[in-house]
Amino acid sequence: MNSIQNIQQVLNLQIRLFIPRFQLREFLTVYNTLSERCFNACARDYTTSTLTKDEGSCVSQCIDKQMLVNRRFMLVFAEQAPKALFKQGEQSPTEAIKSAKPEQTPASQTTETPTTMSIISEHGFRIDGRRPAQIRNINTRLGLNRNAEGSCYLEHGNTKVLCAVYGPYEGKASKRLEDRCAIVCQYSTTTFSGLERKNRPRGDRKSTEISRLLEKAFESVILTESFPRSQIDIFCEVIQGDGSNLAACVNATSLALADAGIPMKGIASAATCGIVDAKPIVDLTSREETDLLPRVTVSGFSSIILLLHSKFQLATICGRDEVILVELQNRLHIDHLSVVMDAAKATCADVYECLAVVAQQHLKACAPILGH
Amino acid sequence: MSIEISGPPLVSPWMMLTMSDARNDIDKDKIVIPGQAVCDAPQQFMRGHGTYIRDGEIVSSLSGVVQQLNRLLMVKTIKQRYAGEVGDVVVARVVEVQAKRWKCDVSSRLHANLPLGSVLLPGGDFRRKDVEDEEKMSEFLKNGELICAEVQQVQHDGTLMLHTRNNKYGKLQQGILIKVPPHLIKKSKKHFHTLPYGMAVIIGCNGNVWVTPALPETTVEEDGSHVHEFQIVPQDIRLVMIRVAACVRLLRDYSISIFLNSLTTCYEMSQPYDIKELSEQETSSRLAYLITARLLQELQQQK
Amino acid sequence: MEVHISDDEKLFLIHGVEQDIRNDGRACADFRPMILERGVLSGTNGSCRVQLGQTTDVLAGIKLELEAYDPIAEKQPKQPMSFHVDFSANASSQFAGKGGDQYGEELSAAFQVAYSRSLDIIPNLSKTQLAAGYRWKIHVDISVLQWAGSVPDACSLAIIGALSDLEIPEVDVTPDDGGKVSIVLKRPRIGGDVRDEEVPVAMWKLIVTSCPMLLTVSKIGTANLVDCSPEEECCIRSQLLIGVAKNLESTPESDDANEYDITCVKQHGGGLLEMESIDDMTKLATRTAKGLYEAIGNRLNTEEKRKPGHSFLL
Amino acid sequence: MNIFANIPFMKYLSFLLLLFTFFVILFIIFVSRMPTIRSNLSIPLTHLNRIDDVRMETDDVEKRSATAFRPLCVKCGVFGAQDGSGYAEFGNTRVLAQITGPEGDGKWEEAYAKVTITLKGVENETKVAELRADMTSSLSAVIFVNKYPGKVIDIEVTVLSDDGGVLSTAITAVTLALAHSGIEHMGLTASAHVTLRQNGDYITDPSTSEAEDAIGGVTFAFVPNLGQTTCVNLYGRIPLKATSPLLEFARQRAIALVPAIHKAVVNSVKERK
Repeated sequence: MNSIQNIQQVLNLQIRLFIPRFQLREFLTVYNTLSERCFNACARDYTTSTLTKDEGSCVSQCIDKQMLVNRRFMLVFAEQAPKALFKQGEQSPTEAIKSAKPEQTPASQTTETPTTMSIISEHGFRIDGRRPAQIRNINTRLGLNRNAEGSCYLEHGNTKVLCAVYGPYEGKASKRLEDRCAIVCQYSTTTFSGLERKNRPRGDRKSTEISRLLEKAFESVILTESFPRSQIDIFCEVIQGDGSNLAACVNATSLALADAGIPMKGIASAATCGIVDAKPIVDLTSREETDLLPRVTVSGFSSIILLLHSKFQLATICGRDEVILVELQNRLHIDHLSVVMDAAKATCADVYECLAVVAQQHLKACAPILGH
Repeated sequence: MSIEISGPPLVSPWMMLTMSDARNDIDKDKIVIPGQAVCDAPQQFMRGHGTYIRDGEIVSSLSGVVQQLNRLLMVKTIKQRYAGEVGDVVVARVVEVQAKRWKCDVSSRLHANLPLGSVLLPGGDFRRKDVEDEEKMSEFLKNGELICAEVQQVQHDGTLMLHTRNNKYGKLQQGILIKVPPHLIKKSKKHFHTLPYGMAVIIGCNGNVWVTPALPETTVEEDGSHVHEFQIVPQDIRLVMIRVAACVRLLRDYSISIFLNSLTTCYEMSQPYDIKELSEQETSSRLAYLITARLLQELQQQK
Repeated sequence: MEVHISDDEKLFLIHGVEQDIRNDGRACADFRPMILERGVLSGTNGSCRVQLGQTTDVLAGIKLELEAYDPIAEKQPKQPMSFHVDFSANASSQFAGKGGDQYGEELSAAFQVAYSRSLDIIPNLSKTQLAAGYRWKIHVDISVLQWAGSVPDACSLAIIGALSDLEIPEVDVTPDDGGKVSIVLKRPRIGGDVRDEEVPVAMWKLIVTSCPMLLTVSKIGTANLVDCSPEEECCIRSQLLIGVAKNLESTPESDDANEYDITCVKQHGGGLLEMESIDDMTKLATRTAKGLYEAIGNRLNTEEKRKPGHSFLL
Repeated sequence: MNIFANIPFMKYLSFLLLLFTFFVILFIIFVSRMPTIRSNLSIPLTHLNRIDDVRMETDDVEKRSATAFRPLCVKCGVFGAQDGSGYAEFGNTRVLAQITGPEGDGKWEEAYAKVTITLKGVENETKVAELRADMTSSLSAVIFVNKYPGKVIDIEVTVLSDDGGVLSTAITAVTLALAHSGIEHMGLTASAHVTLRQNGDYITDPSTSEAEDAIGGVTFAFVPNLGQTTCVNLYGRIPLKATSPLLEFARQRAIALVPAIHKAVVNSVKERK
């Protein structure tokens, strides 16, 4: 029985070791971004080793500024959330307050209709404290759906997407293709995913269009000739949508396909990119998406499909510049196009790094113990 | 009948095992994901299965382990849907009765075919199959029934041709079927294991594990047809079968490969626990630890 | 949702169930291990995720809506909750497209009936009726992410979890000129220099200890079962969806009989039932509900507060 | 009222008159126990035979005894051409059921028949889903589905007017349609809708106005010759110990309906000859 006891200790040790690591990592990421930003902003005089007087004050100012930005963001969020509870037509409580007793908010930046200017503050930070070229952090878990061959849960900031891959299996005769594998895609969002409650999760024009986009994109990624007459089903469910839903779906699908062990040319990664007064900003949240700025989603692999939509989404394979899906929403000035494409492709490369690490770790984990 | 609802495990038990030392057997191999270059000097190697050429480089198209056979580079997938090989023993379910053949689901890319010609009819001998047999096909094997068969041939598009020309193959009677990802099934010569506790296990290569009571052979009538009496399985054999089934599920949850030795170790180690507890999270994680430790020890001793 | 198994397997399973041993070792009245997590979706007013036996995975999200209604037309006040169950295609490829809609509508209708009298079951639900023809509408949406049998039970636990997580803002409705009404969010008075905007809005919560629960009791052979796995669902003779609610007026030590009310019974899935088995099944449902109420009670109290960035489903 | 007045043999007539009055009195005694059968059909359905009864006007529940149904009219086989059709009317709730099938529709290949219900005349969407679910379950329990492999039996239920108890009226209409269609099934289903009041007394087959102050009710359908239930649809908030007496009372009421249904089926067979 003592073997069970010491295994017990090993187990608890592992757990005790693991939790602080989680918290440590969390704290470190916050600390690093803060110190990196303040150092760039304030450290100027390298002649002496100690901090000069004004550098010291600049650093403390910079930290306060950062804290203020975060608090301001919380405030705006608190103001936005109740507005989201009521239909556009309804008079939401906050508007009631505004109309009931109009009062001046002294030096606060948040005016009623956020102009594009307020997307990036003068210090180059966005509403949620990110730099224009910085992506939100990605958490993923692979292989959680037991019925599906491959499945992936991906959290890109607040956007949470669940994707399942079934197949290749012998599907209905109507969808069967003689020479290659038929890919069936369905993109659906839960009714509580957006800020407003939708009464139909799928089947509306927008989700059918996105399903078709995903189908076309992944037909060029998967080596379909190796499975004639069979069918692969790809189902994406957006559990909570906070911007760049299509990009998150492409990333989740490519991870799920890798988990399912389906032969592919590579892991497709996707990113959205918008443009604000000629400066590209990447990985847009729903708050930045609702404004009028053009957005591009690019998912890169081989053929470029340029569809004119406002959001520019681009997906590339392994970060190289083979583009498999481009979706542009709103009008975009022609010479901005190249700027936005490059920014999006660069971000795709970063996203690819994250996806590659996750896929490799998962494969190592699910290899059978004592398998060979 | 106490019910308790717990919160999510802080770290999924499956992840705990991967961080433990039981997994150091994997690290030395080179794991690749699709789109990753397989080797640095592409000239000296020949391109094998699971790779393709992209601007002069050999790149993997599968997520799996790189294997080198003197100059041939291959990528063997870790996790994939079952692709049959000749000689595999599979447990399949009849999906459709067609003219002169049965279509069976082997959870592979396409349904497998079991031609009427390669089946051992109740008559016992290989007599010519005539028209009358064709009408009685669904009487012999109807939709939804389980069979155990061997892969005779793999066609070009991946469909498997099965045969049951042996009395250990054929229709399966009472028992429990557990679906397991096929990559967890360890390659072994024997697939039929009769365990001493009065029951038998068939480990199909396509990931279907069939646990059945080792009942005395159903009495064979003089005309050779199996008498199909429904014997009620005695309670003690049933409990043993359910414990083995729970062990297979435990091995599947912790992706420990399934073969006779791992099954028997798991069965013995699960004795002190109630069958119901095997599916609960903390008992199963503790058990999984013990099993991997024991199996690794045995591996060291053999080396 | 059909899972095909052969007659011999069904026979083996039915004999086992009649000896009170199921294929996964449970007795007839046992549940598979359950996991419940609340507050998982920041975009909703209340959310909860329930996992039953590591395979059935259900996510409930609640959104509030301020609804104007005509008080004269509705003599009897309508209960504010509306239910919608949706089967995501992730659960199985049979739910793709319109596959899961019919079963989803059936379940939504069953929950609507089970909660039809919730105005007098849940003590402070009537507080959602604001003055002068305004009330809170509670949209309860459930998305089934993984399917492995006994979805109604998992959904009822998810609904109770989500309702307990629901925060409803305190609002007072003051009639304005011209028939319009101004709705003001109440904010607790805190002195000091804190501006009116920064004070968080006062929220109130529902008391969910007596919330109705919809349980599935299935009949296989002569045995009554709870929480059936897909294979068992192939062999059932018939199924009863029974809505059970705790009766708050009853004193705790009073015997089982009048401690529970039945809010809904539906025979589901074809098949015939004798009168006595309907009585046994309702009694089994109340016993299970008693266990579930206790289990979910201490789970909701002991649930630890997690830091906001915590991501679930990991 | 008597239409035999002009028969030539006068004395024979008086004897017949005596017999007839004796029969009417017997009938009235019998009917008081039997549910009151009356029909004032507003829709002109051809050759719909009506069973007249003297006490048909008493409509609201105070005068109507707690165990009496609303005036009902049941007809098996309404349209000649349709495979199977049935009509049931309880008070102002009128439901028409038509069956098409069993016919192969190419898509359905399972080894048993598929029973589909299409509902018309009900707007509330959740009500449609609920009715469809209960009826599909109660019908696929009764029809021998594996006798029609690969076939689809479609039952179209039209609710002409709804004054409470739609589900039990619909089940009666569909049973009659089933009897008329010749599809093999286990037996006629008798169904009743009963509500329970706060003070514990029951109302049989209440209209919506009568069921207002009820704390709950049950639609109970069962197959008399098997003694087993096909549909138990209980709603409202009923204490646990009050459920089984309620179900028992509903069963009695359903049994009381059986003769009326038998009579309708027998009449339809007589007509066809």
